[in-house]
Amino acid sequence: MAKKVIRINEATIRFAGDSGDGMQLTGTRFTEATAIVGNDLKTIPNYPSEIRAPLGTLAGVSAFQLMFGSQKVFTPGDLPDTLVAMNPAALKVHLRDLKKGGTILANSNAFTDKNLKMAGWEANPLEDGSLEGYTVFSIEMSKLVGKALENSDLTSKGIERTKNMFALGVLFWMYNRPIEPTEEWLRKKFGKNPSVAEANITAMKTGFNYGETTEIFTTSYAVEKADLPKGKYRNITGNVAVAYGLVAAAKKAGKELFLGSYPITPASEILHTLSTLRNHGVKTFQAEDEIAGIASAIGASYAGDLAVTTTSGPGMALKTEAIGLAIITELPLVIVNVQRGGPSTGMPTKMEQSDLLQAVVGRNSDARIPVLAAKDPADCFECAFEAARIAMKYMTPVILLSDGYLGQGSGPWQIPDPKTLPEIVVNHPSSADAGEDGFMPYARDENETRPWAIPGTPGLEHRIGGLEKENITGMVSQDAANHQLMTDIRARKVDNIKQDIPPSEIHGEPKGKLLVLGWGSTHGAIHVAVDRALAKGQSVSQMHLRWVSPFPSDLEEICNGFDEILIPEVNSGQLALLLKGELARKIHQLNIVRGEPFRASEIEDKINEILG
Amino acid sequence: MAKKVIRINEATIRFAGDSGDGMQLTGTRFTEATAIVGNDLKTIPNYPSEIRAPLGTLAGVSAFQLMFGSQKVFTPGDLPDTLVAMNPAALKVHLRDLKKGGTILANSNAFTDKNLKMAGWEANPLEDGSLEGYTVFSIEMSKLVGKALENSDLTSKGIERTKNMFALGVLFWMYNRPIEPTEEWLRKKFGKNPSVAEANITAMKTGFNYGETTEIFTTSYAVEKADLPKGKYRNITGNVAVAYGLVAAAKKAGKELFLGSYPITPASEILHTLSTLRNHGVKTFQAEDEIAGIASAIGASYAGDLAVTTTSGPGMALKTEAIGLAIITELPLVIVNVQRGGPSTGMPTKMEQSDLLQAVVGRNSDARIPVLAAKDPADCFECAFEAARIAMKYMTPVILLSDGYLGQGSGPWQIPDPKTLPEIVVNHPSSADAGEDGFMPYARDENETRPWAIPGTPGLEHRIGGLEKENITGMVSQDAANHQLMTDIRARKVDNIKQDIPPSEIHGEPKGKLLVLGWGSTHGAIHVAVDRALAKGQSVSQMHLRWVSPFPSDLEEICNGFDEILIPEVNSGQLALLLKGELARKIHQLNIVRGEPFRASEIEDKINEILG
Amino acid sequence: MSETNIEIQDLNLTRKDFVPGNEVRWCPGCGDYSVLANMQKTLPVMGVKKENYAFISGIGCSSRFPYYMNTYGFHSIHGRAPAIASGVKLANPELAVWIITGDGDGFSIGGNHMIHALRRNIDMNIMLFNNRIYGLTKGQYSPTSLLGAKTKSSPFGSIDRPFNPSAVALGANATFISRALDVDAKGLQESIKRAQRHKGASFIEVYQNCIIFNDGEFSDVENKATRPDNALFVVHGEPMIFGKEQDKGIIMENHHPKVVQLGDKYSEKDLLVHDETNQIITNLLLEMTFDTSNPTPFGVLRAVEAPTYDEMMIEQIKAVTKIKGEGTLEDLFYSGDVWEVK
Amino acid sequence: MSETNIEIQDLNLTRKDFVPGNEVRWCPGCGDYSVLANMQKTLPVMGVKKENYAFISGIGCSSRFPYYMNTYGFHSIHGRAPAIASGVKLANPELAVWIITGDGDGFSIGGNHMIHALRRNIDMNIMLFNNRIYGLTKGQYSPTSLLGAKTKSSPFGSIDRPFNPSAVALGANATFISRALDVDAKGLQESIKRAQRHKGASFIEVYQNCIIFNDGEFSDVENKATRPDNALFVVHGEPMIFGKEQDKGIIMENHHPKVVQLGDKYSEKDLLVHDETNQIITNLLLEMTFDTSNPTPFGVLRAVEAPTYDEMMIEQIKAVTKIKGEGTLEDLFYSGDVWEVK
Ligand SMILES: Cc1ncc(C[n+]2csc(CCOP(=O)(O)OP(=O)(O)O)c2C)c(N)n1
Ligand SMILES: Cc1ncc(C[n+]2csc(CCOP(=O)(O)OP(=O)(O)O)c2C)c(N)n1
Ligand code: SF4
Ligand code: SF4
Ligand SMILES: [Mg+2]
Ligand SMILES: [Mg+2]
Repeated sequence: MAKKVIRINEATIRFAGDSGDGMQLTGTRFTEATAIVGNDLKTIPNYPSEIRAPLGTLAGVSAFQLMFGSQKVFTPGDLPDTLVAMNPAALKVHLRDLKKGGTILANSNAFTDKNLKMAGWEANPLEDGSLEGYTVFSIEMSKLVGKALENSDLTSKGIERTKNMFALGVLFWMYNRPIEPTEEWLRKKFGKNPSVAEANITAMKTGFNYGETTEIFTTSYAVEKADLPKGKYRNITGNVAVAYGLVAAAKKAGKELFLGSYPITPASEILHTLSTLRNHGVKTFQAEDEIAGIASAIGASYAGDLAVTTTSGPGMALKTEAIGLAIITELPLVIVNVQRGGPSTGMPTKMEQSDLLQAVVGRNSDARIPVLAAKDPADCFECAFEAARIAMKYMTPVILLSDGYLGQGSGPWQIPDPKTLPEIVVNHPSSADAGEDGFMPYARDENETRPWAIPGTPGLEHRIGGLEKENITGMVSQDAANHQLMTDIRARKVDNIKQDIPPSEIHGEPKGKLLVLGWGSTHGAIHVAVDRALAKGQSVSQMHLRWVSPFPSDLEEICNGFDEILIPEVNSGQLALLLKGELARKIHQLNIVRGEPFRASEIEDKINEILG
Repeated sequence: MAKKVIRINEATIRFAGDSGDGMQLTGTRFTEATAIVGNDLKTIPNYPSEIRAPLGTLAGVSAFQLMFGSQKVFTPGDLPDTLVAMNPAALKVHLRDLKKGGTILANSNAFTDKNLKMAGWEANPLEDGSLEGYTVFSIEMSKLVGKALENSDLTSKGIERTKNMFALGVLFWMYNRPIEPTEEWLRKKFGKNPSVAEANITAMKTGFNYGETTEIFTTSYAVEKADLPKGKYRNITGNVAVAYGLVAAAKKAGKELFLGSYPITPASEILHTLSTLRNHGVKTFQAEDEIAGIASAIGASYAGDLAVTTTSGPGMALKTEAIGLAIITELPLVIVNVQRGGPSTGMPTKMEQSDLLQAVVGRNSDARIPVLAAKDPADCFECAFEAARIAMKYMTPVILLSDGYLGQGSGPWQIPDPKTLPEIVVNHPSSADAGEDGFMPYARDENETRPWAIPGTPGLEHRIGGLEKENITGMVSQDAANHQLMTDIRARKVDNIKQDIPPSEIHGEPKGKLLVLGWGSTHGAIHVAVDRALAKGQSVSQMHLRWVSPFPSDLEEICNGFDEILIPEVNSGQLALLLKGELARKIHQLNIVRGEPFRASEIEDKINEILG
Repeated sequence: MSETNIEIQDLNLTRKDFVPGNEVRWCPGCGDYSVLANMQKTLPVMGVKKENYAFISGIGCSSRFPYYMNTYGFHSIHGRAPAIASGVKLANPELAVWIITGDGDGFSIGGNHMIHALRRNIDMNIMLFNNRIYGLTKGQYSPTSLLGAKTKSSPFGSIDRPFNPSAVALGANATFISRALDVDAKGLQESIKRAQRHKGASFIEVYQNCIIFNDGEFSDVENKATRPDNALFVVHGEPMIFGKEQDKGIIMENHHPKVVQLGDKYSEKDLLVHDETNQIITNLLLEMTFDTSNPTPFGVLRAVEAPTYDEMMIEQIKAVTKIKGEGTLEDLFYSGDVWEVK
Repeated sequence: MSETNIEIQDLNLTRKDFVPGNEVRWCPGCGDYSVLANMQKTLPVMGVKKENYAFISGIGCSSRFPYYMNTYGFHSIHGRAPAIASGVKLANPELAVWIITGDGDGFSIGGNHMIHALRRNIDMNIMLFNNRIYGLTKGQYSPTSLLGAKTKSSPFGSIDRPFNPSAVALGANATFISRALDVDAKGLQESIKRAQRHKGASFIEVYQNCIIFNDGEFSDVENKATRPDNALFVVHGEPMIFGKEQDKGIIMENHHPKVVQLGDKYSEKDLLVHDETNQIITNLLLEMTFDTSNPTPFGVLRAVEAPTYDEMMIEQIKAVTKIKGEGTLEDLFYSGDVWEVK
């Protein structure tokens, strides 16, 4: 029987199962295969708690979602078209998100009485009609892999564990993805354990063939490759992209990279990634806490490395005092905050954009600092590179805001040519630069930047510190006029960065009725919503800030070109507060604080509300 | 010869000398005598560094200023009328502030070649005419006390040390203050050392008689007592007032007071004061750092004490993370920040108002907290009391902002009648309050406040913590809708406090051209400036915020009544940022960051500039 | 100092009273389960009312412990439990305060609060779950991970020399130090009882297996077969004997511990006798911890008496009140120079 | 381990090279002056170039030290100097890094960084000015103040049991611990030299008199007349003898230190011989610190060799690079699954 192939533009798939079911891995493999096909895509993992909860419980459900398409894809999708549910708990937790009429692939073997009860189902939803309105494929996955692997030397537990590969195989068939890359990958991963590799491959193929052969499936879907710019691509998470951006900046500046960090969800992968790069001369220092993380980085910066510290909300809070030290000593430093839900420990594995005000103004005294935010996983690379460049150019700490959604989510990254990445020119004074009266550690260049003199350089011996310093000489000073001067210089240094910010890009017309202004990871959802509005003929444009401190110099003018401004944020209105202050005008806000990103439709609705 | 007595309305005096010269003590004694006479007054100490610098150096100069008058006195005065200079360094440092035509009292014996050189005088200013335009009294104080105490059993060094009392005696004469209270005080202070007491008294009397007798003084000044409200008064510094306010609140709430703190300038005196109050049941816990300071206070609050933590900027920064914990656990806690100059260690002994944004929005996540600020030393008492009351009423941490100027400066405090201080009613649930399903730690009353169940109460066993909690039950919850709900409730709880804020008082007309809006310790300088403007017939009014988060509900309406708004702040515009956001209108700003308070004249000038 | 067999049953509490309704959420097979069970078993017989227990923890897998105890509990922020608990105890000295922490929580970010709580000798019990890994954040090395440990953040092996937590406790002048093993119910219960009865800050180090990220870290002593030869269980006043056949012992030679075979050359009376109150003995035991030529010591390594901070606070309040009288607001307000405006 | 007499003069540095132009601003009579002078005297002969010294401090009177050394210096924030210095050393392993701290800076707020720096054995030198008081903030008790100390924040006497800083260092597994006295130039210089030469983290505790807020705290050993009877200066390999007449010594009795009179009953060979490498000996010396029946030990209390963190970092970089080759951006970028859009 020849099966129907329907061409679609995009699809959103969610894999859900028990924490032990390997859903993150399954999702990642599907993602790689999809990337290789040439679709654009975005992914997002979703796991509820850091500890592995008991098997089969709602708390133990782990999920992975991706959206892929033949056009540019800006988000991992709002509601999935297809849900893979490896057990009753997974179905319970995720069913509410499934699109109306969506497809469910369930491992019916897992729908035992015990599991059903644990998940809070009164009866078996696969059987009692409660899934009416969905297309349900109830498949005995455990049994099928058991049969297919009858003769393998794996234990029955080992065999059972391959069922995720079965599901993956079905999905590969359903969405016409190649299985070879995963085959290869499995062989590599289980190099030492070929029978495990082969078992998994068999399971996957069994799933694929199951789709191809059995009659329950009548249709598969094709998604043409996207019209992405020419070049080499790989899939990348925001956290890995940050790590790469920093390494790239270090190399382009001829510096060694030093990371002082303390593990914290969802930022730890930056530390993990960088700790594998010893052969790139990367020094990772897992400090005793976040304070020591940033303090060691400040020390490394003083001693001449490109220094970085990475963290999330509670850790950022702990770094507050030391950030002040970096500001007053005017040392280059990149501070990465992969934001998560709060306050306090809050929702560690959930995303939020709510550390903006903390970044911009959240410390004692007038202590301005440049702050930029990445808009998608690949953009994390560019932002990290830019943060490092600005830090060294202006001798200042810089805060880079990412979030759990960007950090752990992924998307294709067009691999830049290392040679065409901009060089970062760093000038260190030499012994010859000590004048007659000695070296002046707070002398100023045209950007009011002070020199970066490296300990070990003869003749430039000098002292810095957290007490207010006299301009130029760097002597301790408690003089009133000098304090005003230094406060003003520190503020101006941040404003000077405006000269490095390119003109803002507007998606849509440069003037009109409504400007949707965002920052950070809302970019995708806003983009989709604005696209839909434009398609409906509404006068809506999108502007997305990379720099939130300082604001780009064209911001005010652009805003003046619109009757209304809407700021959607995954917080209670933090950019809005800053912007109302800056523009002294009313601004519409759309705020959610649910530990998850916007759905494009929510922004669309708000646009409609404003435009009436 | 009968000397002239001139009646004046107010006078500003500055005592300056070496750190070893006892200027703080001299100033304090003059203040007490002045208070007893019934003048209103304000004082401010000024010492440049925490370590005792070498004798006779500029860095070693210590000063104390007070203004007193027959009308209400709002600041310690801008420029002094009279400067006491105990050595050349003191003259060097403080001469530039002396009013034109002001009076100098100098200890000429200290103007030796060595001291002059150390202070950077080319020649002796007392002799070379460089003090022309001032009234200079060059007195051989050391010699005169030496003579007067020829027969005492003090060492010559001991005798020399009484010269500050001589100076004080002269000032007492000059400003017609009684010497008896100081006589009594000295006898008490040196109870174990009567010869020291008597020597100091002799020195003081010698000074007084010197003024009375010698011909160099022709005029003394009388300042009538001020028309203060009836009642008992004492002089009080802001730091002591905070301590007293907290003790009062604890007693009125029937609670023990727990302070978890770590010493830091200029907040340490609150710890010092409270640590003397063991017989008031006050428990002071000097923690290992600021984090442990607040953490121990959070623990004490959980266990049922009225808990407090006190600090200044860098310490406040360190408390950031734990403040988030207090917010999410909804525990009562008073956090006092006696602000100082920054960033970082900055200018530890200087004042600034620059921690406002940190207090209001400076932490990870959407974590609102009530913030209030004291306007003068005596107001610190009321604000501390109010902070504690609100904390317990709404089950929330509260930040009280003071600053180095308030904390260490002083003014008369009308002693309240303990009986008429409002009772603070605290309800703790009892065993009977556990419902059928057990105790609900996040149940809500009409203010959305949760119950304060004290460990040790049978039947109310429950767990709290930094992870997001389900409303009502308090179970750990990572649910999206619950997180939104809890975020909203936490924000509303802060807004609910508006109902406790009385209608704002306006100094001047309730509508007009210009509203000068301030907060914190700028109150006095703004008041004087507005008074002067009103005297000139300008349409200017003053509104001063006690609560900066939430803003009082009448704020917007009041602002709407004025054409222009001016916000003077000793920072780079922090209230202005919040207010522009709130009001979405343009605001005039006047900002200084010099580590010192405004001069009223600076605000006056700005008013003139705006009103044209 | 050793009445651990006297159990106080009169409060009629049972294990059940300490088990709350909610589900326990550690990984199946985690060593934490056993510790929890033994805590729930032991507390009912300590003569302390249920409502007087307060469990304070930081952040980490182990720090979720309070959620699983049906007592008062506070799951606070990372590393700060000892400081929070200090406030709890001082505000309400009636409470039996337990601090639950991990090697990361208690010795990485929280190391300072830990040593200060021990130094001050506030009457609290600190239980450290040492699994030599950061469990909750998915497997980075901790300050107790051994050199060379390959973890998520040390893919080429850790270069961080580890702490010996009990040695840090001794350096901080702790008055009670004990070490137990997650799989050893008897030892755990003994430690819990002794700690709860000790007046002052008690420190219990529990070797705990993290089955997910550091499985087998303590296999030499966890494994029933190899345990007798690798673990030394010390008892106050008794010679240091161990071995499957109870045929080995510890002597001090050149101021170092040394394992000897009992028999011809050495007899029981040559062996070191454990003395909980002797700092040198405790130090010697601690020196054996990382030294594979010696067994790992377990049991109460140190127990000495010293005044507690909380008692001294109460005494000082009493003493000052006795001299000055109970302070009233009038006293306070009028303590300076007062004048009257009429 | 004891070549402290070999001075390397060939860099032609003198004390003057280390004295900057600005004024020293401690209180007249403060013990800090002497330590500064001895540092300035000793560094020129250590064979380290002036530009390779970096002094990192926290906040406190003592922490102003870097301003008075004409070297690279960083007066940072309260308590964080060890962490900052760790970054300095790792970024630039050529540097001779000195950390200057006080009992408040290093053992109150900074206690955690202190013990972690010692544990990691990063090759740095830590000098603790122990004056048992917070000097800079005008006289509150510190974690080393004795019980009963009356200070601004303990007007009725401190109830905080003190740390013995050197004991904390031992608990943290420090490889070098030494104690010196501000007024003892010889001992200071010896400690400075030994620390500078020690590979790994060196800890020097200096007893320092704060003339303003805690004058006379160490008078028993500061006073030249009483010092010989109250101080024990230990030397590796030598018996522990002290006393004005060199007539007293230390033995170990029942695993406790004990003072004995040399003469009839005891002779020199009965005395304990100091062994820098023996943990029990170090522990015994530390036990004597607060015990007034024993003299206070000074000198190098412990010195053992262990791999340093900084060296291991360099070695790991080398080793991984050897296996994987020097990483290029191409390697890095193309390390995942790559596809091409043509
Ligand atoms: C301020 C802060 N930093 C970092 C974290 C992330 N974090 C949570 S638990 C943990 C380590 C836990 O290790 P351990 O204490 O050994 O507990 P275990 O999970 O092994 O029981 C870390 C780094 C956090 N929650 N807060
Ligand atoms: C974060 C922070 N907390 C508190 C302070 C205030 N402070 C400065 S130095 C100091 C204690 C200094 O004591 P110590 O380290 O013993 O130095 P000493 O002055 O005695 O040499 C304190 C509490 C500060 N500067 N920063
Ligand atoms: S991660 Fe390890 S320590 Fe944490 S619950 Fe699982 S097994 Fe236990
Ligand atoms: S206060 Fe004490 S420690 Fe500080 S400089 Fe003065 S004498 Fe030295
Ligand atoms: Mg652990
Ligand atoms: Mg000190």
